[in-house]
Amino acid sequence: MIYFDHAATTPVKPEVLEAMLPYFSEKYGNASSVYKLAQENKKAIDNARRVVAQLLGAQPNEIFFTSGGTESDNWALRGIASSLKEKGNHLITTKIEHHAVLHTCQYLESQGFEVTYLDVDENGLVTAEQVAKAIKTDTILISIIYANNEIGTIMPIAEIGKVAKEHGVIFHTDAVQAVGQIPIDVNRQHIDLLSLSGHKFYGPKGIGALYLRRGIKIPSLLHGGGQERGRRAGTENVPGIVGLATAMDLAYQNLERKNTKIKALRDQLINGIYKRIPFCRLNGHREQRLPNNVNFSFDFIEGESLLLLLDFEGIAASSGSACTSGSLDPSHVLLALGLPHEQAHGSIRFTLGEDNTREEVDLLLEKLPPFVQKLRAMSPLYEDFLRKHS
Amino acid sequence: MIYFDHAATTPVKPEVLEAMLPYFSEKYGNASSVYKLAQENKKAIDNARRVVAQLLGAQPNEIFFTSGGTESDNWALRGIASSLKEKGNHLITTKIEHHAVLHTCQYLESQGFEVTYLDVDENGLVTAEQVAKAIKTDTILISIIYANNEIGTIMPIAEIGKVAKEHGVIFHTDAVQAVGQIPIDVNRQHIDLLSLSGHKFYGPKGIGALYLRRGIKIPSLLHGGGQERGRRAGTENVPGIVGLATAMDLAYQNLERKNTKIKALRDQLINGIYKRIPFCRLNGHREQRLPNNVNFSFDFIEGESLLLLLDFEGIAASSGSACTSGSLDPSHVLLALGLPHEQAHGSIRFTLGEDNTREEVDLLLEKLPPFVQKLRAMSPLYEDFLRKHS
Amino acid sequence: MYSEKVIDCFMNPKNIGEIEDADGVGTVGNPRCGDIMKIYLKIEDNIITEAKFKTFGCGAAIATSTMMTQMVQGKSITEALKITDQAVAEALDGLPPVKMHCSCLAERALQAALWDYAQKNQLTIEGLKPPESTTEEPEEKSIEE
Amino acid sequence: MYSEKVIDCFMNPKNIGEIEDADGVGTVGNPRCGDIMKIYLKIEDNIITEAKFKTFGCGAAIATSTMMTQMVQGKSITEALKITDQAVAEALDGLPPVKMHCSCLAERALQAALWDYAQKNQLTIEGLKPPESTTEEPEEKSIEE
Ligand SMILES: Cc1ncc(COP(=O)(O)O)c(C=O)c1O
Ligand SMILES: Cc1ncc(COP(=O)(O)O)c(C=O)c1O
Repeated sequence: MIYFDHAATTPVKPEVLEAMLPYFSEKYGNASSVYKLAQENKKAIDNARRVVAQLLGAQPNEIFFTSGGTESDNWALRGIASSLKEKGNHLITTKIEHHAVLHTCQYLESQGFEVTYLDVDENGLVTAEQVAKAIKTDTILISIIYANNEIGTIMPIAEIGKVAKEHGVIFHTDAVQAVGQIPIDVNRQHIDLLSLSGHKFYGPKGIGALYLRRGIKIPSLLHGGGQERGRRAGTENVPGIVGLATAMDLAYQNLERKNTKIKALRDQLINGIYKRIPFCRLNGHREQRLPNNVNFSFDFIEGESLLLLLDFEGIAASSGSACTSGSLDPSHVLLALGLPHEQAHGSIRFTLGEDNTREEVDLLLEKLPPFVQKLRAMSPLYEDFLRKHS
Repeated sequence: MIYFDHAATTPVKPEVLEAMLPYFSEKYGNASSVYKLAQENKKAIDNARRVVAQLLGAQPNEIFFTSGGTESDNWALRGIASSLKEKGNHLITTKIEHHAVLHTCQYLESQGFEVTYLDVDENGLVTAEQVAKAIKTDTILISIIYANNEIGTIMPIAEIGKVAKEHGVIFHTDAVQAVGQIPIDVNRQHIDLLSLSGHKFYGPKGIGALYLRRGIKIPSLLHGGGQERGRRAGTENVPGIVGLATAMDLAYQNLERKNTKIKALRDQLINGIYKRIPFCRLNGHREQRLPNNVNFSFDFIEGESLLLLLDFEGIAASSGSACTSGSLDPSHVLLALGLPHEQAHGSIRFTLGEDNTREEVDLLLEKLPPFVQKLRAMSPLYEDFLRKHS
Repeated sequence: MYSEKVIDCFMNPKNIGEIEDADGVGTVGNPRCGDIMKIYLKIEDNIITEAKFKTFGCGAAIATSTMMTQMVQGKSITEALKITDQAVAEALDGLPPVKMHCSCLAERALQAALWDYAQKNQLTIEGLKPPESTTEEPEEKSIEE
Repeated sequence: MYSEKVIDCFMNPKNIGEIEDADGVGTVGNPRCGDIMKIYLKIEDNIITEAKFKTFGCGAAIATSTMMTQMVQGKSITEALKITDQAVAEALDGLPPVKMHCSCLAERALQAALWDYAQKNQLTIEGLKPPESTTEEPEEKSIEE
């Protein structure tokens, strides 16, 4: 199989699995207990926290482990909303957030909060000026996705962070797609809260973290035992925590070298598609984009049917965000770029990984044109188009 | 090491780990995607859901996977509170719930709900009559722990369920300690919601489930992607889900045989302690008790110091609930039984597992008396006692 | 997620194309919900002698188009009208819940083509209602089962 | 969670016991918070010649009792009063944050014993305040760091 869906999830690296293994059946103690078996696990967690913190330029006591990016996003937004509701009830975000942020914002709206959803330009960018303009006296939180999961566009996070800081507004970023691919420094970028998820960078599923700047207080989302210094209850998922930290550490090793390779493949794919297939469009910013992301709209055809054809050749890709495949809605991200519905439905995302090769990209470039042609041949939209232009 | 802390957590069984392993690095696809790799994972999840459902006497579409017992408890209570707040604002629970329920109740109180915390008798039991008496016209939820994590007392769940049903009140039970040790049937016991956690029955940490009776609607606790049929967002933790189901399946195989063996060890330990150590008391109900739970208060000494002495002999146990070790508060469960503070502080929990042996219990029974004696010799409370009675 | 029958009908679709001198043509769906289905019919003596389609849509939409056009061929108009979305879905060994709307689409496309035929020939076909606007709003997204 | 020094002082506690004819005895803590510390002192010519303890409490409480009684032995009252809870904790190579109250307990137990000595001998010791009620309420539980 050729896997081009690394933004949906990644395989756990052998080194990561190896680091996790002892914590299932040998060092299994409950990290909150007194005895040695448990204390070893506590040390493993402390160590993992240090690694994660260091890679973000944060302090260990600013890192809280969660069950994934979704929980981190929910906790960050609801936590700030709840703790600052006396101060104001206005939040700022964008139209191209992941559903974990978007649906949480909608939930907060149902609870009486007001949310500004910033427009993005045709490449998916918001500017720091847009953010600045949207800030009101009762704005309590700015939440901007670091790098978009569908189109790979990277937001000007440091500039937005600066604006947030100047206005004294707390700044959260959903960095689930960015962590492990882009160097991040929460202080230099003025980030107050940051969400990340292990399985996006060759770590395990079901584990994530929230960075929470020292001094910012948010109530727990999960109440219970005193784990994570009383902030996030639940018996610690030690193998998950160890796996996340090991994977994150590996991800940032030789990052530049790996990214140079992945970017070359990405550009090979982008240029190859443009060369071979008419009536298509790269979605997302051409330069300000994740090293591994390629997202194309192919006119006149629908994305899922193209996915299926590729799947039968053993090529895995995605149409928009994995979670929304199988729903009827076209991607809210592509619509926000200004794409008409049929183009939004006709988009495919290829996200590369460290193990993808030139040959795999070559194969994809060979398969793709006839598949697109096959689907266009049965499309009434293509028929209309040809009729009009003949 | 001799491990007598199975109520805190259990090692992952080799068969369970083996079942999980393929889902880390081989079948790693995001279960929400279209292609084959992902669809295999979807099947694995469906299958796991069927197993869990069947073991509870439920339907697969009544099972939702979560990140653990804590999340299940939080979701159940806040979900029902939120969806029925128009109907009423009164909840009924007990004084000996796990903190995941207790602190969620306190949170709900801060949101304007009223909570009745039922007293328990000296063995930790509430009766169905007590529950019936506490029901008011605006009662929307009864949440009663199935089996207590500290003292092992098993509540009359079927009778309470019947009362709840007769009064048309929804009934949740925190069955985190019961699942895998006691046969459960949600229909025969009239349970509407039930929380369970994988790592308590030789499954992995960081995975749990909520049983939610068909027809009962609760809002999501975690908003985001459409996973778990739109009820619980977040990329599915496939290895965790597979591990939980495999472990639960194994736990219920030969349950009676395993319980006969564990009960024999339990009774050997209880009788042995009574025989060898004066001034002590078994906490929890003598018969209505988990097969693996032994909880003793030793007068005049403090629990943690006894734990440490045992730890140095390689024996792992717990004083009260693992999460609260290291805090200053004596166990709220033991206080609710009517124990004075010093006895609550002086209690130790031994929870047996499938692999514990007679020899291990013998060893514990040999080590325990001199340790208790050593600590009593340095206790001012024992000094006072001896002075008074000499 | 798809049955083998669906996959087969998608991978090897039948009856793709236009009929130049079709007796009835019907188009339903719209780009918004990601499915557009256009059905062409040849009708002789009340019998559907040929059916072809063009479809913009997901795998299920293409599979149901194939199945529907196969099912109606050789049937009388009255028989063809009895082919429900359920029947199409069953003939495909079932569709995933989120894809059931695709079989409705096929049923409606057929009815639209027959309506077109009736209009052109000034016939009244019993039980046939005029098609709803071809640019109807999509049904509400339903992830909850 | 505990340093090796703490573990050593706990596993091999020194100075356990009572002093029958103690010159000063102080008890602090209460069962509610799970720690009771009782310190006995022999004092000759302003010098603490002997210190013993009885403690009901966790590992840290027993270790700090050992450490405190060792530290004061041979010291003058003035010197002994300079031994802060911080000093005891440092001598133990640190205590976990949730256990820092144990070292406070040791400091307070010493002061209570010295106060008792002062009362019995109608002395005023500079800087020594009467002990707070021996059954004071526990500090608030602090899981948050
Ligand atoms: C940008 C972004 N945010 C949040 C999430 C949610 O993370 P998880 O599914 O691990 O909860 C994802 C991935 O699914 C994502 O891509
Ligand atoms: C009775 C009870 N409920 C809830 C929990 C919480 O489960 P978890 O720690 O897996 O979230 C536990 C165990 O910690 C428990 O014993």
